[in-house]
Amino acid sequence: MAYIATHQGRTTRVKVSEPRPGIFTVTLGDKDYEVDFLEPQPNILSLLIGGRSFEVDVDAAPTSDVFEVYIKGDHYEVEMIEEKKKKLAMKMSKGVTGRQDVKSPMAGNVRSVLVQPGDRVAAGQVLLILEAMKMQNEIKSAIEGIVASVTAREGVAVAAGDPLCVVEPWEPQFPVG
Amino acid sequence: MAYIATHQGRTTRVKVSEPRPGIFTVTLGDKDYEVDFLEPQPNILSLLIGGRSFEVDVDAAPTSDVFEVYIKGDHYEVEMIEEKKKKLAMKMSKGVTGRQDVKSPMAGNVRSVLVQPGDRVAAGQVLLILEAMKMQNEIKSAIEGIVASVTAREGVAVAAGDPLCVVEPWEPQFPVG
Amino acid sequence: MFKKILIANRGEITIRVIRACKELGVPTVAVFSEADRAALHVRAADEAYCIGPAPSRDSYLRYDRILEVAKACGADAIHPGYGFLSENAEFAEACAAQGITFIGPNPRAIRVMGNKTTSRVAVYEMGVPLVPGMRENLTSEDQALEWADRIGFPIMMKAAAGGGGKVLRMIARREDVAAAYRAAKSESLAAFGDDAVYLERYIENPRHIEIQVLGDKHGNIIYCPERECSIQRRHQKVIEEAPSPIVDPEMRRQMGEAALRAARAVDYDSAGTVEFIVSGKSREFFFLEMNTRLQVEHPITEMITGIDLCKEMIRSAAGYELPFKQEDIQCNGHALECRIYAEDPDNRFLPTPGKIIGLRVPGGPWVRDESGMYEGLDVPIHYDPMLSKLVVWGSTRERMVTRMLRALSEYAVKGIKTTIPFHARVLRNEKFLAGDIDTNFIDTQFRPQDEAREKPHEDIALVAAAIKAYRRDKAKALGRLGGTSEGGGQDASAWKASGRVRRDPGF
Amino acid sequence: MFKKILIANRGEITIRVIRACKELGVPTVAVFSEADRAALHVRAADEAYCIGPAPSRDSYLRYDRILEVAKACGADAIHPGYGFLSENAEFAEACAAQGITFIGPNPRAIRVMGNKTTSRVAVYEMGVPLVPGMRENLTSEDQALEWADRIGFPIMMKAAAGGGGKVLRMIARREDVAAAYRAAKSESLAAFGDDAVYLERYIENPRHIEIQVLGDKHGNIIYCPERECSIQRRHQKVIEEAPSPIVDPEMRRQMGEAALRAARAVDYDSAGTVEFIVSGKSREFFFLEMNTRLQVEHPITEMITGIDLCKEMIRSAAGYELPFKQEDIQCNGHALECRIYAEDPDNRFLPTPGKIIGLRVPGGPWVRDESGMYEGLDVPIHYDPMLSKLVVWGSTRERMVTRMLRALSEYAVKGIKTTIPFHARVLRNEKFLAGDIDTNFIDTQFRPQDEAREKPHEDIALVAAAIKAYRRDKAKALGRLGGTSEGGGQDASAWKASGRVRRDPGF
Repeated sequence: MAYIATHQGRTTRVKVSEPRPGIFTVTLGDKDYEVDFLEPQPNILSLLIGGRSFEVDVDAAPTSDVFEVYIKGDHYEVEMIEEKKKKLAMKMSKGVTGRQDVKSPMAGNVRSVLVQPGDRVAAGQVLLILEAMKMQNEIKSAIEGIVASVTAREGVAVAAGDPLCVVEPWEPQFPVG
Repeated sequence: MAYIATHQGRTTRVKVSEPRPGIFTVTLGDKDYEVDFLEPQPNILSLLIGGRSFEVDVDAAPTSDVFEVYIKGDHYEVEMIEEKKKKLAMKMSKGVTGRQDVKSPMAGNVRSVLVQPGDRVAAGQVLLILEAMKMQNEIKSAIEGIVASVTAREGVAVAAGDPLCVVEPWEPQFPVG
Repeated sequence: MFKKILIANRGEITIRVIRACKELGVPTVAVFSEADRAALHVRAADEAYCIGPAPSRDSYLRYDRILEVAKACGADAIHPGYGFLSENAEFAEACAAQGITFIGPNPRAIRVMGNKTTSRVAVYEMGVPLVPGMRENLTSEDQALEWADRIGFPIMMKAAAGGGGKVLRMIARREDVAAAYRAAKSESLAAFGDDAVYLERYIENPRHIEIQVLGDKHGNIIYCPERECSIQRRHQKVIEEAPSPIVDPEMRRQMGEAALRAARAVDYDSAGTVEFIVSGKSREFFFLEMNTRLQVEHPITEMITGIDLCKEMIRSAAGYELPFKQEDIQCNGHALECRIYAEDPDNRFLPTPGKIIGLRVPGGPWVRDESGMYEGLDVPIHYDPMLSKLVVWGSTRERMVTRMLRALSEYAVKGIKTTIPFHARVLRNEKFLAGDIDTNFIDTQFRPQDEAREKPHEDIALVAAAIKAYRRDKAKALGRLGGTSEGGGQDASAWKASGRVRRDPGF
Repeated sequence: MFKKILIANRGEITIRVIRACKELGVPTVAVFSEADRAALHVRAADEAYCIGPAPSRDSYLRYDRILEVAKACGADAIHPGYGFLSENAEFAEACAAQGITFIGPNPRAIRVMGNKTTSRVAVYEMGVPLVPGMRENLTSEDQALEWADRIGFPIMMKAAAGGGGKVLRMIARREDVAAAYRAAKSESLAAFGDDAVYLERYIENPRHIEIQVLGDKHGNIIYCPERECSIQRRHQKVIEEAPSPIVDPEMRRQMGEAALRAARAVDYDSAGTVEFIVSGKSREFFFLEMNTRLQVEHPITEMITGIDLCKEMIRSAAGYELPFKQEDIQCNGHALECRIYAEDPDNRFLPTPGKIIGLRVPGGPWVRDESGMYEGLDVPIHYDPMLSKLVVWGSTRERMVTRMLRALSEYAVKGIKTTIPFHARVLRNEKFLAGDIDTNFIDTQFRPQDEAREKPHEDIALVAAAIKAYRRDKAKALGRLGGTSEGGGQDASAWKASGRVRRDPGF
């Protein structure tokens, strides 16, 4: 099977086969790996690659293409999409807008909301402050733009992933308002 | 719901109800326990009973009535059968014979078989020797009787629970042979 | 000894105290907020009682409820741990009023040391050095020059307003004093609406070094070899070691004796810590404050002295005399502590509450894990993000460091990000290895946001993910899999909540 | 230092050596049998190679294959661990022939000490005491009397046949010698078809006490404070402590010097142990044998001396000099080791191979877990049943014991029975607490088969099982559950394989 792997923005074509049970051949770009594979505990993998031994943790939600990988303390977030699926997705993503849905990165309480719909914001400008684990965390805008809507309310708890506000990109060629 | 619990040969009538979510009332014989129950990890229970805190491990195969319980290092094997089921089972067990199916208590290799079908054996007599983890383990007869059949073969590996041989009880009132 | 001890705290320190009590044969009582029913300390104690809703002010700070529980269950002593009620003199007095022993120092010690002004006055009278500086504000350029000469260069010009004296500028030479005075006044006026400024010694390469003391109710008190706690983020300790790489036996003795004088100023009669700021350049040390409790980092002192501080603190509260004298205190080898926080070190140490879906803890020689974690724990958002402390001992500093690196490599926490990989990076830093650290170490050596930093095993990560994906897709194709029955499948969704923080555009 | 070390072993000792190598910065190579692909040591090493089928003789004892692997992967040293090839002089020589360093003593030391006769001769010449007795057989009653006087009472009359000298009778008084001689001869003839008998001193309350030595390749050698290993079942150690409750500093010095003389007899140049049998009554000690390897119980010596024996053994093999002298060796506090075996202590210590379906390991102060276990491990039937070693340190013997009890209470291994609860019972035994132990301790203090012994929390066990059953039955009634999807459901069937041993009638 062939996959397109994405890690830190770089994509790699990956081919996988299992010539013998427990022995996998994985090709990353033009590099081949023969892997003696075992999963002694769920989501804990023991890989032997040319004698080198790696203990690797790999977790993924059942319907997700994102794999959370740990090796020797470091964390890698790898997207692994079947090649044919990826091509389809690429085609569909042509018309995507630059609109930014700002979501809560963690569970917490909204301490203060610093912007209103219609506000123009700079990249890096603080949009709101979230309180979690006794700390105040500034949620900043990744882009220059206009606040389209604000969902967060001061004093209200949010879960990780909850929408906080939406920032539309600032496109100077079409003056706003 | 009502159960019949069996532990080390003693049976106790047990009633269980859940008056509020997470709060259970358990009656053992004539003693009542109100239990604040939580299962923070699968099969690891946190019980608060009148303020006393117990961390209890309880494992059971999904279709088994035998619960393997650990509390503070000690192991309890508790059979917990619904009362109505138990009554049925009692009725059916009336005609049970004293026949003893000797099963392998562990995985290992059969080192030597010391009896043949037809042999008369005393209680405590060694039937065969099993080798596991570099040790030789004598498998003894629990009863006085006659060896009815021998399944184990010397030099052959067995899994835990495999039948080794069968001993029929010796009933002197009906002379054999 | 006490009949029963209630621990008015949560998390790893509660586990630590419960362990000490178990070893002393004393039954323990835990209290918990509604958010902590599933916490490990509830399971570890002999008894456990709910004391209120999740926010600390409604539970762990409600000492009326805690005292009620103690009375009701027959506890005759309360250990406050650290944080929460541990430095609350009123609580200590309320315990005493109920006939319950507060496991900590006398209330006056808590009160005097809990206040910046009274503590400085108290220890100054005992001859403990304070950072040289003015106790009032400057009134003129001439006075600034006069004080600058008295304090000695380099000096800091600080604003009286703005809390704790915000540093306006460092002055290295006498000829710059006058100009700095004028500039600082107008800056302060602009920033705080108040132009009052004063002078204090500028501490070069400031290091945080502290002395553990231990007293009993019979007037005995000893000090232990120092701990160095200069590795900090947001002014909070992250890594501590004992002894300090820059303290020699003579300096140890001087600091220890200064700490004893500070402690004696308040008849100190329990475990406590005297914190000093030390110039990395001149190795002069100055009193910062005294913490009147057992501290997070107490284990490293335990490892080099062999003293069970937690147990001795309880014994001392129960009226026992210390079982050793100053001359018995050892300084044996080196110990290191790494605090494992639920924080993302590659993303400004932002908290990462969520569910721990996998956990493997290190073991083997001279490795000590002090943890409140378990697989399946949902780390609540309401409290401090510290999950555990990893402590190692080594016969030399080098062995201590290599051992910690080994232990960190065995520590796996899955489901939320932690500071584990960050610690390994600190321990490979050349300045750290040379002992050349100060309280600005993390800020100067590491980028606050460094999610795309090079990681050594990207290829293996891709290989592993590819095989995992392949096996899943094959299994799906064979119809062997439903939606959620794969091992770890359900739990992995916890990643949505925490692991994938950085995919969101708001950051 | 070595470029790469191969560890020719499995289980916890391999993990121990890998940890030491990691801390030394040396890459490691594991070897494994086909039964051990899933073992922890395979995951922990930097490289791992399969060397053959499950039986040891086809894998871990195949030193030709192990040497092939070492050559192929560029390992320049091999650590044999304990057991397997660790005391095989031929293997040590084969390593040398291939230019690979065997991490252990010189081959002559292995060979001389590996033989009962040559080792006794070698150490006797160095003045190390042996159990007083005859080296030949008795020829007459008169000779029996003469030897009895020379050896001193009480004496043992032993049969020359029957392997290792089977004890026929103990003789306390001179007037019983003649009659005993006649009776023993006829008994021996009846039992072994050979009437040869001889005399040896009877050791009252025999205790097993041993001395760790550590030598380098420069002629330096030191001894450490003793370990007491008298708690045994089937002549194998179960619990060890250091120092011994009956050894004082003078006896320690005498035993240590005797051990050094024994070691010097063979130019000992690595880590090794000289074992003595000690009379609990007279405290006389006599040489038993010398083990020319690192022993299972080495951690307790590490805890009281601060010496990393495993690391020093590797450094010494690499040609480094010992970094300390005899006068630097400490004896600091007390350490205890409990061996966690896959055995049922309530059923004659029968092995309990099977799958570990749940695992929680103890933590906190001065607790050290040396383990080869993980949740999900299928403990194979082919090898030694030791799963891990739990080690604690305490400043006093009492604190050591209470700490171990606390640690044992935190240790949970589910799916197979282990010796964990048994250790707790030993540690509460009054004779153990008094230090009044000998090698017969377990046999005299515990019933070999005691499955129905009283356990303190039967009511709670019933309550827990009842709620678990109720929730399962309710869930089934609501149709929420399939056959196997409940947490732990599938794994729990492992109980069939091991946990329910005693329900079978054959036992």
